[in-house]
Amino acid sequence: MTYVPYAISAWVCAVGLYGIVMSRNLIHLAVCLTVTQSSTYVLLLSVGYVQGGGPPIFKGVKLGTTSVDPVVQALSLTDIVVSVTVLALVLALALDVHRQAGTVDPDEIAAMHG
Amino acid sequence: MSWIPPLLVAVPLLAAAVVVATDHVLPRRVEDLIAIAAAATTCALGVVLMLRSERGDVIHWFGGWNPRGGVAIGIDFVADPLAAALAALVGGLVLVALVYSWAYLEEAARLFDTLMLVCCGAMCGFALSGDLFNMFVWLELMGVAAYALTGFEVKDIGPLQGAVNFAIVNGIGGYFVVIGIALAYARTGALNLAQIGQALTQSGSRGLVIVAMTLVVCGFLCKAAVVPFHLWLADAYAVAPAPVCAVFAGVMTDIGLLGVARVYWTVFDGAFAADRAAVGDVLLSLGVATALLGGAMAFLQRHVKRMLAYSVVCHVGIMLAGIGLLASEGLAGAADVLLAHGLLAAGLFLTTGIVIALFRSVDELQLLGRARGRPLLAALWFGAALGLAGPPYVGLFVGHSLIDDAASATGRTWLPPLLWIAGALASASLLRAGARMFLGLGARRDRLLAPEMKERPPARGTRLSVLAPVTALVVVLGLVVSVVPGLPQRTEAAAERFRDRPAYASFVLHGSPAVHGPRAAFALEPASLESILYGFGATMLALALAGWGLYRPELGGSRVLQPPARALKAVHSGVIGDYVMWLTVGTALVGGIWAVTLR
Amino acid sequence: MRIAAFVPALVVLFALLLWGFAGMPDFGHYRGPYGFVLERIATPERHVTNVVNATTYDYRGFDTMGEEFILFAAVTGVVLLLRGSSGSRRRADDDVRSDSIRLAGAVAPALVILVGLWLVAFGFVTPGGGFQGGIAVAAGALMLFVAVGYRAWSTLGDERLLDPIEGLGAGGYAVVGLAALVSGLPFLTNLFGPGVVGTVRSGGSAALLNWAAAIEVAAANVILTTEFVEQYIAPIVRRRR
Amino acid sequence: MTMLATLVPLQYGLFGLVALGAPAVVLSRDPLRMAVVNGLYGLVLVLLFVLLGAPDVALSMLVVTTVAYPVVLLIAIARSRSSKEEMDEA
Repeated sequence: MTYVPYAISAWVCAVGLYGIVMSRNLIHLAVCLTVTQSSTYVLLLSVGYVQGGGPPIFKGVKLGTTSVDPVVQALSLTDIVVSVTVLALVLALALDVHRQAGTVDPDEIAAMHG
Repeated sequence: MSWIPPLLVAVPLLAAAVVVATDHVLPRRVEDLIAIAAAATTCALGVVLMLRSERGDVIHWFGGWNPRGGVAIGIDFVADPLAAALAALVGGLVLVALVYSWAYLEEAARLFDTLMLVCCGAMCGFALSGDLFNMFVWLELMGVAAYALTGFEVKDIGPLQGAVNFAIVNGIGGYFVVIGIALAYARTGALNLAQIGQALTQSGSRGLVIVAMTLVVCGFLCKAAVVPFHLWLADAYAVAPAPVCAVFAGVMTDIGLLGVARVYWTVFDGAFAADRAAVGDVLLSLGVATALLGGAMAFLQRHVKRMLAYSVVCHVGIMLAGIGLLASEGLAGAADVLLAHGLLAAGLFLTTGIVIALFRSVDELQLLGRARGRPLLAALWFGAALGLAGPPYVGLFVGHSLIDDAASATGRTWLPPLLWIAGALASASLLRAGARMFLGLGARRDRLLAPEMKERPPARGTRLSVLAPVTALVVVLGLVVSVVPGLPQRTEAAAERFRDRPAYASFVLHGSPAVHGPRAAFALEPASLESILYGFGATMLALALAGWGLYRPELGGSRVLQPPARALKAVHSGVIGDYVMWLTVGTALVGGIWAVTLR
Repeated sequence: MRIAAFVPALVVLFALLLWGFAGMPDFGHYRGPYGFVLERIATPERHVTNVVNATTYDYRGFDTMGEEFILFAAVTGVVLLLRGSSGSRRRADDDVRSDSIRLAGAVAPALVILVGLWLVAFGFVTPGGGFQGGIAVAAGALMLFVAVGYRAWSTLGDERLLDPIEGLGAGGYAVVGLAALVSGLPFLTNLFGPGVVGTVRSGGSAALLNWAAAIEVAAANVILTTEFVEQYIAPIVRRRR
Repeated sequence: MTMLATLVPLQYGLFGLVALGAPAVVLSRDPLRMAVVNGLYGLVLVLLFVLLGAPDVALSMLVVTTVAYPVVLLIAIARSRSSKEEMDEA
């Protein structure tokens, strides 16, 4: 059982990649990208989890109480910002693509462009 | 502690913020000057840092959080001569690009300056960082700025498609890096490169280390555009404005290779000390495949910027092969190729920008003979293109010769001819295009070349009084790299230090400065006879291939060449789904091979 | 063809990931030194009770500087892509006429913005911080759009107002870092001492970084949403005319 | 913090939901439905992060899932559905 969280993160990563490769719509593809990235937060937070540990916030908690790892949480925060920015950029590009080509299907766009 | 390393990041980034904040107050030319001054400062600081670090590595712990008992609690920048030199090159090329664009781009210049400066700071940060997650942050920052710069010409579908493919492939590469970081962190509880390396040397669980290395290396190889992660590159570089391409081609691609070299020699080298060859052989094979495929694809293009893009792929392959030899001479060779190629490729893109501005086309066949009577442009073009082939003591020669030495020292005599031939192929395609454009030679049609693109490049500024000197400066600097006294010896000494993991670790974690030999003399050592012959041969081969390419349609042989050419083009389809498929295949392949050979 | 090559590769990659993950410590049994060292030193040395934010803005504050600039670059990129392609801004006449919406519109955004500011201010004490609070403030501003209509919104979302704020947020972070360097300390060194545990004044100059991040995040998100809303509004406005 | 310890079964339940949620998002063909499913997936992640002792990350994920993602996504979807003629007009 102690391995399940990691396996699930690998599963989410694979599912996201599958979605990206199969996607016929850039907006759909952008969301698949965020799903793939969500595997990284799940993995990071699972790595830093300590059984029976509380959050690494010592407001009203005695110092030295077992708590989960704070570093992975800081990393996940950065990772989430990256995911928002990438989503916004890819969607902005998708909107421009739609304006120029009238479609958001990557296959059609490639065919138009030659 | 030195105060220089953080400035290499802080100066360009702060300047970017200032340009945005004062946008509606200051006139545009003042903002341009702020940007240019920031890039110049970055370049100068890079040079100073390089000279300083030759006397011994320079470290800066951010926030003053020095390691405690060998545990790093903050983030560090470590400057060694190679990384500092790369940062100086970054600053220099961004400076050139900003000055060039001052005369070249008319609209949206504020956003252009801002994004270029952000990209500059991010590249410097990536080169200097001594922390694995911090490297990822700069990788992403570099990427975000670069995607937007690629899509700069938003009114056309080509740039948009190029930017989308660039963003998605590099984005996935970034996720792989994060998963690799999570693996390393889970095992070692550290993010500092030296500390992870130290812990991995002692710990078991090979599987985890192999997978972590696969993911981090493949993530960086996406940025470096190594086969099969290279497909996005031509789409993006063919469409970005010329000054942007100069920076992308000159340093941004290669910086992925620095990432590979850095993590290998600080983190994984200790864990795989017993089977280094198995790690190196994979990198070496990828490098050779990339060089040959890049050269061949360059030869099949008629869109000049796309051709240049594939020539970048080709040279990235040569550099990766040098790194894959896992020897100081090989790494030094890769660094010298990087320097010469960075300048020459930037010069070629800038020359192309002038051609676009004057003749409103980037198509070799359309431009047939139209650029005749432009002796300066022609000289720049042919000079840079020949320099890429590496005639004795010109351009890429010195880098190639160091790689040759490393290859023969490790008994891989088959390697140098392959790399020289690949470089000659890329050079030949550029010479062919130059002969058509500037001399009007060659056949009018060639069905072997990729079909013409529909887009028409927009009109550009044509202030040649600014554009030409800047371009000429870059090309000349690139050509003379091979005769800089003492350069090969000093890069080799720097490479030797770059590879010394135990010294790096004890310097970073315990502050014990490493002992370095005296600085190498400013002497000009003769290259080996083999290399001179190779260089001469490659130049002849490039000229011959260029001539053959010009008159090939009249000579026949299309029937033999057509099917493989078509197959190659079909792989480079422009469809993002295919690219991600190749990315997955590549990662699975690299990881699979390492899983079998290293376990 | 694509699937035929992709699925086997994906299976191999998945297997590799599982193999690699098997080498990690069991779930819930993490034993790395980095986080534990920080937990032990953050409260006594820095008087900060939220160790995650101590990590984000102090120990690894340099990462966060990169992160702020990622947001900054992305906003610049989105502005370039969307504004560059659709020309200049238009003003639409779509005043909101329902009184109840106006009332709700006056109260709700104020509440959300207050919550956002609270999240930022107490970031070093309880969960929250510049990023979370910044987005909440931006969300409050966005709700204002629903309440007051597009015309008023586009005054608020004016680039002449927002660009300097955004530049200030991102640049401010770098300036705080440089301030330490100028005083002869390493970049981003925490100045002003540790402050008082459990209050808004804990965290030293890392608290300034927290606020700089909040400004950057709020401005960036307002610009981002405005640019996207423009995309949505522009054709509707045109149709009505 | 024994409170979290008693929630271990819930943790695994949420991991299970994440495992099901990812394919549910990826396999939704219609972009609008995808946006909704993605929102639910995001909320599952928020709950999971709370139970993994990461309230800061959960809070970030919450504001991102409820504010940032939906705004940009819904507008992009609305725009990409408008016809080519309207686009030219705009």
